[in-house]
Amino acid sequence: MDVTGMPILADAGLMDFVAGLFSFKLVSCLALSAAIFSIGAMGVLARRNVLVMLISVEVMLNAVMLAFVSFARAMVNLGPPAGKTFAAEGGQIFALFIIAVAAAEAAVGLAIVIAYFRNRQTVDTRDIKAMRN
Amino acid sequence: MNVSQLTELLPVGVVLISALVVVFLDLILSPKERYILPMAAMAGCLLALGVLGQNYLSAVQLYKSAPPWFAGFAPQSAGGYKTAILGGAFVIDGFGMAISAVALIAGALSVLCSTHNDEDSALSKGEFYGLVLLAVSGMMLLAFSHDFLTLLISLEIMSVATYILAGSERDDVRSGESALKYLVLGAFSTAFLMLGMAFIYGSTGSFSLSPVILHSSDPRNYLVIGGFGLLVVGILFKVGAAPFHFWVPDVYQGAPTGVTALMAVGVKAAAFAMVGRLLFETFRAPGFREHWTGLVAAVAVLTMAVGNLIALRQSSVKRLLAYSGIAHSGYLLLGFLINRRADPAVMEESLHAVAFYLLAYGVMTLGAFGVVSLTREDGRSLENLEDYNGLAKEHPALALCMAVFMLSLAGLPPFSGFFAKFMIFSSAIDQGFILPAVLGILTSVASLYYYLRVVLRMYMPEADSASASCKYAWTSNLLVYGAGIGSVLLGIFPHWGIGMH
Amino acid sequence: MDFLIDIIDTCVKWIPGWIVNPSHIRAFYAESLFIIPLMPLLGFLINGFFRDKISRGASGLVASLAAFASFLWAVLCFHACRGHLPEFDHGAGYLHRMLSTEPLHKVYGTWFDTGTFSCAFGLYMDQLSGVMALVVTGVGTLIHVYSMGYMAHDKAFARYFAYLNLFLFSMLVLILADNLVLTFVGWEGVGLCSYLLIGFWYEDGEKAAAGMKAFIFNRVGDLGFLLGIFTLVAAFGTANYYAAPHALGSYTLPVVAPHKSFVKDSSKEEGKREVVMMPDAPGLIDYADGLKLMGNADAKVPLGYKADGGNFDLSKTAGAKVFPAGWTVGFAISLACLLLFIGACGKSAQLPLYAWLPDAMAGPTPVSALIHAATMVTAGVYMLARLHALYLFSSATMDVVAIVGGTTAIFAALIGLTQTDIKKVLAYSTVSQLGYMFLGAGVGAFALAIFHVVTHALFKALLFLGSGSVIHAMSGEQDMRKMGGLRKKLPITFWTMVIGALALGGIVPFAGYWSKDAILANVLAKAMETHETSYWVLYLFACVGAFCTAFYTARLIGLTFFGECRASDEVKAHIHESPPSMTVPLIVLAVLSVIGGWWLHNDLISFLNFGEISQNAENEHVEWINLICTLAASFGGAGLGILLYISKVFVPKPEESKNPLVRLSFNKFYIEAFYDRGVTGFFSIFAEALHLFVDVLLIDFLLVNGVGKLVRGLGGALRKTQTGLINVYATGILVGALAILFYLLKG
Amino acid sequence: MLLTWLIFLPLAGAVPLLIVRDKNAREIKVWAILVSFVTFLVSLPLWFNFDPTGDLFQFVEKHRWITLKNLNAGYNLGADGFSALLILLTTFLTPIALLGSWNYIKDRQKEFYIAMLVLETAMIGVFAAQDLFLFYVFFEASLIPMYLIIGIWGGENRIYATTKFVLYTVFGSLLMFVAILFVYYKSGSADFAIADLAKALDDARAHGRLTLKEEYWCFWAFALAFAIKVPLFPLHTWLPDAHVEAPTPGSVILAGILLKMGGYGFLRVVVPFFPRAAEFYAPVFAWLCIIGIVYGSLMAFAQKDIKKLIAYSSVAHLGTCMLGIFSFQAIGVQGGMYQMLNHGISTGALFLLVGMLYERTHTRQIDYFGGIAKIVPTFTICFVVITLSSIGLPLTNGFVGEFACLMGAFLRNPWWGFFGGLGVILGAVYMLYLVKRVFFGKVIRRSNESLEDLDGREISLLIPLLAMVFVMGLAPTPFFKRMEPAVNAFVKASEGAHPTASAKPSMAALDAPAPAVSKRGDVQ
Repeated sequence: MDVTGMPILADAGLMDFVAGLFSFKLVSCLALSAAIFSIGAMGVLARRNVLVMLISVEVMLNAVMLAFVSFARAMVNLGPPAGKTFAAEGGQIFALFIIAVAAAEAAVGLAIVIAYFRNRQTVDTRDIKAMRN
Repeated sequence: MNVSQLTELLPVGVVLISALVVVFLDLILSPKERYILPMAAMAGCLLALGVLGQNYLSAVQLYKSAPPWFAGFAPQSAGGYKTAILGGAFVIDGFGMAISAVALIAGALSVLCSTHNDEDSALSKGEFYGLVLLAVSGMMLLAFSHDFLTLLISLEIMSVATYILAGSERDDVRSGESALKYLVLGAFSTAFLMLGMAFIYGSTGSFSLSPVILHSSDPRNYLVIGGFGLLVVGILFKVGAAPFHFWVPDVYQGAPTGVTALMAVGVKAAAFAMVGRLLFETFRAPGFREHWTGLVAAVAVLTMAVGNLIALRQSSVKRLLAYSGIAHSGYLLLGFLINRRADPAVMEESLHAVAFYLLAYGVMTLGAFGVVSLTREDGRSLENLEDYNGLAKEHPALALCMAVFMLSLAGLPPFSGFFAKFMIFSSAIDQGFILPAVLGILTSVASLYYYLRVVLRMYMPEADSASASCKYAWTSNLLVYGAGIGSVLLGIFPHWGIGMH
Repeated sequence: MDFLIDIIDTCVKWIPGWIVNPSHIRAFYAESLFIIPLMPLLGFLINGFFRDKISRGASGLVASLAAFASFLWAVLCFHACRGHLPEFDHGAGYLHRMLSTEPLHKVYGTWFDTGTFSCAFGLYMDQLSGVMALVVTGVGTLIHVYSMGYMAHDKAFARYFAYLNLFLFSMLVLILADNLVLTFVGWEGVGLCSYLLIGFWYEDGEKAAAGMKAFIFNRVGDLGFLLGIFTLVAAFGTANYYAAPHALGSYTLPVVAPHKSFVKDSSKEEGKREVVMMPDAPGLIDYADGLKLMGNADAKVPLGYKADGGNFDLSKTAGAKVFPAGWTVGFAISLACLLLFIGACGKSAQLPLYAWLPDAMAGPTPVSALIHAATMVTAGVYMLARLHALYLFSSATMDVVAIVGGTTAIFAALIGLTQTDIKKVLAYSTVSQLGYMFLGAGVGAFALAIFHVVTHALFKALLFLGSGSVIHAMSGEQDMRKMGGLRKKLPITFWTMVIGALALGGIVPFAGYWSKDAILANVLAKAMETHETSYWVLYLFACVGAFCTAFYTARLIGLTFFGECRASDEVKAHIHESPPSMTVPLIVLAVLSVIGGWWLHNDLISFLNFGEISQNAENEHVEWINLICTLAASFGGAGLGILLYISKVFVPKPEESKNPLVRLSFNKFYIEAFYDRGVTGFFSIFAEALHLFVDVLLIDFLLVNGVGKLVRGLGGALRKTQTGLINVYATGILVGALAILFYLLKG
Repeated sequence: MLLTWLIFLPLAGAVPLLIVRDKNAREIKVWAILVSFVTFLVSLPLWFNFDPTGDLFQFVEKHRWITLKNLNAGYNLGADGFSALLILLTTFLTPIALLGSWNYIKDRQKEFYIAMLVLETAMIGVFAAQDLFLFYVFFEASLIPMYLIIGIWGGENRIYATTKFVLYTVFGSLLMFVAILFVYYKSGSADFAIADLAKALDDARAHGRLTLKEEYWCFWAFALAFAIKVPLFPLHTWLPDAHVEAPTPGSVILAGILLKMGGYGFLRVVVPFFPRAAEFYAPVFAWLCIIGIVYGSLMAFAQKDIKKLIAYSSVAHLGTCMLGIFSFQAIGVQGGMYQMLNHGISTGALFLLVGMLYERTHTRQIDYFGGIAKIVPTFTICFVVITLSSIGLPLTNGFVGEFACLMGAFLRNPWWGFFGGLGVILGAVYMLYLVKRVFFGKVIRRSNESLEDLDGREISLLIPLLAMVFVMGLAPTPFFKRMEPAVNAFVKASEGAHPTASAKPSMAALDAPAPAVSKRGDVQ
C-alpha cells in the first residue's frame, strides 16, 4: 500500500469511508493538519494583536507536529526505508523538538511583546509601524 | 560515534564556552571593568577562528589534502577525510568552514561596533555579548548541519538569539518594534520551513540532507516538491529575498547597529549555507534542478530589482544598507544558477563564488555599519544621509573608508565587491543564464546612484548644509580601517580570500 | 634685353662656381630651390618674433629684402631651367631659348608617410611654376616697397609685414610644390594669410567678419580640393605631379621629364599589345600622358595600379576591378578635376563662391593688390594649368570650367558697372578678369590663361596700388563720388593709373589687350570647331564683358581724376602726391603694363607650350573677326565711358536709381545679401533649434533624465509596498509561498 | 618593468601626500607636479627605445595574478604603437594639467592632487594593460577619481554633471562586463590575455561555437561601452555637462586622455574580437560618426559658453577619428589614431586657455568678451594658433590627422569622405566665429581693459603644447612609423571576416588603394 494512501481515497466507496472514519488514514490527518496550518496562517494575516498572532504561529507549529506524527504513524506500516536511520521514531522525536522550539519562541516572544508593551502601551500592529517605506 | 569526532565541532564549542564565560564575567565584574566583556567575547570569536583554522590545517597535513569543499560531492570520505560526523548529523567541509569563518568574523566585528554604547544601555551588559556568541554558534552549526533536525535546532539557536538581540535596546521603541516584527515573521516563516521538512520526511522517511532520489513517476514527487517549496520559503525568508524581504529594512533599521551588522552578514551567510546544502545536495537530482533553477533565477532578479530600486529613495543610510543587503542577496542567488548538465565541479566553483562573495560583502558591510554606528557630537548615530555632510572634511580617513565601502558595494574595481560580483556573474553566465545576469547588471547600474549619494554627501556637501563631526571609539576605528584595508586587499588579491582549496 | 640675359647667365654660372663643381650647376639650383620660399619665411619669423623689438623701418626693410632676395633667386633658378639641346638656338629671343626646359625638381624629404601613402617636401620648377614664381616674387617685392610708404602710419607695422612675408612663403610653396598635398599646404596657407590680412584692422568687427567670410568661402572650396586629391590618390595611388627626380644628380633627367618619358612600342601595327614605357613611381601627369599616348582613358585600367617594371599596360589588367566598382580612369579623372575646380572656384572667386572677394577689400590696399588681385586669386588658374594634362581628358569638366568662367566674367563686369567704391569696382573687375582666365583654360588654352594671369597681375596690381595712393591722398575716402579732379594733384598716380586702365580695358597695345584678345580668339575658334551654341554664347558673354570692362574702367578714371573735386574741404587740404616709396612701384608696374603685352605674347605662349591652343586661332579670318569684335567692344565701352564720365562728368546715384537693371547691378544681383543674411541666418537658427530639440529635449530630457526619473518613480512606487504592517508582510510571505508552490507543482 | 614603474609611480607619489597637512599647499603642488614630471621622464623610453621594426608588443610583462580553476587573469602589460603613444600623451599632458591647476584649485588641494595622480595611474594602466580583466579594472577605476574631480572642484551644477558622467559610463561598461564574461566562456580561452582571447574567438568562430547572433550582441555590448566613452553621436550628452562643470585640469585630462580610452577600446578590443560584426556594422558607426561631425559642429556653433563650444567640438573631432578607424583602411586607422593624439594636444590646450581666461574674468560667456586681442596679444596668438591646429590647417598637427582620416574614409566609401569632410568647413565656421566674437571687434566691457596677459607659468605650460602642434604637423612620420605595425595588425584583424584577406597586396608605398580595391567589392 502506498504511504500517502492516495489510492485508498481514490477508490473509497461509502463503506470504506465509514470504515475510514475510525481507521487511521494519513490523508485525513494531513488534511486536518493543513486545515489547522491554514487557520494559524490566517490568524497571523488577519489579527491585529501581536499576542494573538504569536498564538496563531503556535497553532501553525502544532499543525506541523500533527503532520510529523501522522507521517511517523504511516511509516510504522512501512518500517524504516533501506539504509536510512530512524524512520518512524524520527517523526515523533522531531515533534518533541518542535515543542521545545515552540516553547522557546513563545517565551522569547512574550518577553519581547511585554517589553514593547511597557514602552508603548499597545500591541496593535497598526501602531507598530514606526518604521516603514 | 566517538568523542574524537567532536573535535571537529570544537570551534562551536569554543564559542559556546566563551558565551558562558562572558555571562559569568558579567556577574563578577564591577561596572567599570565591563570593558573587558566585549574583549572577552571577541577573544572567544578569534580563538574559535583560530581553532577552525587549526582544524583545517591539521586536516590538510593529516590527509595531504584540504577537506573536500562540499561534503555533498564526496558523500562520506574524500582522501580518507571523514566529512560526516555524529552519524551524519553534521558534515565538516570547506564550505561549512568558510561560512562559519564569515560568521565568526561577523560576530567579532559586530561586537567591536557595539562596544562604545553608553554604560547604562542594555548593550553593555554581559548577556548581550553572550547572545551574540550564541547566535554565532547557531550560525556555525547551521553551516555544518547535514540533517533537518540539527538544521532546525541550529536555525532556532541563531534566530532566537537574534530576536532578543534585535530588541536588546530596551528603551528604544524602534528596537522593540524591530524585534517584534522579526520574531513574528521569523516564527511564521519557520512554520513553513518545518512543514516542508515534514513533507519531505513523509515522502522519504529520512531527515538526512543527502540527495533525494525519487523516480519521476513516483507520486511522492508532489509531496517532496511541495516540501521543497515550503523549505525554500523558510530559507528565502532568512536570506531576505523578495517577496520575503519585507522584514529586512524595518528590522535592520530598528535593531542596534552592531546587531544589524551581525544579521546582515552572519545570518545571511548561514542562510546561504542552508541554500547551498539544499540546492546543491538535497535537491541536486536533475528532476528537481529543472524545477528550481527557473525559480531561483526569477527570485534573484526580483530581489535585485526590489532592493536596488527601493534603495534609490532612502534617506536613512542604515535603511539604505538594508535594501542594498536585499539586493546583494539577489546577486548571491545568481551564484546558485546551474544548468542541467552542470557537474559537481561546476557547483563547487559556484559555491566558491558564493563563499567569496559572502566574505567580501561581509567585510564591506561590517565596515559600513561600523561607520553608521559612530555617534555624532549630539549623540545620534550617523544614520541619516544628511549626517554625512562634509564628513570628508572632519574625518578624511573615515570618509575615505566609507567611500571605499560604498564603491565596493557598488562593485567598482579595484575593490573586493567588484571581484565578488565578477565571480558570481561569471558562474551565472558560464551556466548560460545571460538574461538574469543582464537584468542584474542593469539594476546594479541603478544601485551605483544611491551608493554614490553617500559619497556625494561626504565629499560634496550642499553649500547650506551644516556638517556635523562625530566622536568615535578606537574599537570602531579598528573595525572601519580594518574593513577598509580588507576590502581593498580582497579586491586586488582575491585569491587570498579564496584560499579555501 | 640680351645684356640682361648675359648678366643673369654669368650670375648663374658664377654663384655656384665657388660652391660646387660647375658641371653640377643645375644640380646646385635644384638643390637650392628651397631658398625661394625660405627667404620670406625668415622674414616672417624675424618680424613675427621681434615684432615689438625692432624699429618700423627695420621690419619693413627686412620684409622687402626677403621678398627681393627670393625674387632674385627665382630669376636665377628660372634661368637655370634652361636645357642643353641640339636645337638650341642663340638667335632666338630669351624666352625662345627657354622653350626647351628641363624642370628643376628636388625632394628634400618626406613630410608624412603613413606606410600606404606618403607625401614629400619636394619643390619643382618648370616653365609654369617658374613664371608664376617670378610674378609672385616680383610683384610681391614691389608691393612690399609700396607698403612701407602706405602703412607708414600704422601701429602694427611689423605684424603687417610678418603677415605679408608669410603670404609670400605660402604662395611660393603653393607654386613650387611638387605634389598636390604640398600645393594644398600653400593653398590653405594663403587662405590663412588673406584671413589675417583682411582682418588686419580687427578692432573693426566688420573687417574681422570679412576675413572670416573669406576663410570660410575658401574652406568650401578647399573641401572640394581635398576630395579631388583623394580621388586622384584613389585612382593613381599618388599625389605627385611627376615621377620623383632620378637618382643620378638631384635634377630630373630627360628620361623622366614628362614630355619625353614615353616611347611607343614600334611593333604596334603587327597587332602586338600596346606598351607604354613609364618611369618608376610615376606621377599624376606621367600617368595622364601615358593614358594620352594609349588613347582611351575609359579603358578599365585598375586605378592605383603601380607600373611594374615601368610598363603601363592595358591588356594585362583589362576589366580588372576598379575603385569603386565600375569607375573608369576617365570617370575618376573627370570627378577629380571637377572637385579640384570647386577648390579653384573658392580660391579664385568664381561663381558661386565669388562673394568673399569684394568684402576682402576691407584689408589694406596693398594687400588687395598683392593677394586679391595679382597672386592668390590666380592660384586656381595655376592649379588648372598645372594639371592641364588631366583636365584635357574630361571634356565635360572643361565645358564646366569654360561656362563658369565666362558667366563669372560677364556677371562681375555687370556688377562693376554701377559700384561707387573705387576698390569695389576693381574687386569686381578682378573677379571678371579671373573669369576670362578660366574661360581661356576652359577652352583648353591654358597657356593663354597663364599669360592673362601675368598681364593681369601687372596692370591690376598697378590699378590697386594707384587706387591705394588715391585713397591715401583722400585720407581714407573710397567713394569715387567724393573724389574727382585729382589728376592735377596726383600726376604720377593719374598717369600710371590711366595706363593701368588702358591695359585693363584691353586697348591696343597695352598688356591687357594681348592676353584677353587671344583668349577670346580661342573661344571663337572653339565655337567654330564645335558648332555648339554654348560656346557662341560664351563668346558673346566675353565680348559684352570686354565692353563693360572698358566702360567701368573709363568711369573709374573719370570719376576719380576728372571734373572738379567733390571732397570736403579739410580732406582737400591734405591731398598730396604719395611718397616715392609708393610712386616708384607704380611707375615700374606702369612700364611693364605698357610693354608687357607685346614683349611676352609670342614668347610666353609658345614657351608655355602646353594646353591645346586651337589651330583655328591662327587662321586669319578667325583672327580678323575676333579682332573686330574685341576692338569694337573695348573701344566702344571706353568711348561710352569717356562720353559719360570724362567729357561731362556725371555723378551716379545708383542707390536712388529707378532703373531696375541699375538697382540689380548695384545690389550685386542680391546674391551676397542672400549669403550674408539667408545662409548665415538659416545656419544659426537651424543650429539653435537642433540644440534645443535634439540635445536638450530629446536626448537629455526624454531619454537620459527620462529614464532616470522613470527608475526613481518605480522605486518610489515599490517603496509604498513597505507599509510597516506585520500583517501585510506576512501576507507577502504567504503569497510568495503560494506562488512558489504553484510554480513548482503546476508542471 | 618600465610599464609597471609608469603605472605605479604616480600612485606611489600620491601616498606621501596622504600624511602631509593640507595647509602647506605649495609643497603639495610642487611635489605632485614633480612626480608627474618624473613619470613623464620615465615614460620617454617608450618613444626612444620603441623599435618600429621590432615585434608588435614591446616592454612586455607577464605575471600570474588571479589564478582560479575557471578564471585566470594575468598581470600582462605591453605596448604597441597605440599604447605607447597614448601613454606618452598621458604622461605628457598630466604635468601640464597639474601645472595648469596651480591657481585654479583653491580648496582641498591635497585631495585634488591625490586624485589627479591616482587618475594618471589608472589611465596609464588602461593603455598598458594587455589583459582584458586588468584593462577593465583600470578602465572602471579611472572613473572614481574623475568623479571626485568633477564633483568636488566643479562648477555650480557639478553634482548633476558628475553623476550623469559616472552613470552614463558605468551603464556602458557594466554591459561590457557581462559581454566580457560571455566571450571568455564562449571562446574557451585559457586566460584573459587580449591576444589569446582574440585567437580563441577566431577559432570559436571557425568552429561555429560563436554564432553570428552572439557575436553581434557581444559587439554591441562592447561597442556601447566605448562609444559612450568616445562619445559617438547619440551618446554624447554627458560630455558638455562634464566639461562645463569640470575644473580646468579635469577638462584637460577628460578631453585629452579619458575620451581616448573609447577609441583605444575599439582599436584594441572591439574590432579584433568581432571582425564580422564590426565589418557588418561599420557603416552604421561611420554614419553615426558623420552625424556626430556635422551635429557636433552645429551644436558648437550654437553655444554661448566657450567651454561648452569646445566640448561639442570634441564630439566632432572624435567623430572624425572614429570615421577614420571604421574605414578599416590602414591610412584611415593611422589618421584616426593620430587625430586622437592631436585632439589631446589641441583641445587640451584650448581648455587650458579657456581656464586662464576664466581665472581672470570668472566667466566663460562668449558675449562677455570681444576685442580683447589688443589687450592680451600673447594670449590671442596662442589661442589662434591652437584654433588653427584644431581646424586642421596644414603644417599643424590637425591637418595630417584629418587628412589621413578622411582619405581612409574616402577610400572606403567616397560619400563618407564627402560628408565627413563637411567637418573641415564647419570646424572653421564655429572656431573662427568664436575667435571673432572673443578677440576681435571693439572692446565691449570696460572691465576687460584691465585683463593682464599670460604670465611666465602659463606661457611655460603652453609652450610644450604649441611646440607639439608644429612638431606633429611637420614631422608626423616617426609617429606613423611607430603606429604602422599595430595598424597593419588591426587592419588584418578587421579583415578576419574576409577570406581574401591574404590576397591583399603588400603595403608598398604609393600603393594605397590597392588594398582598398581588394576590399571594395564586398563593401559596396
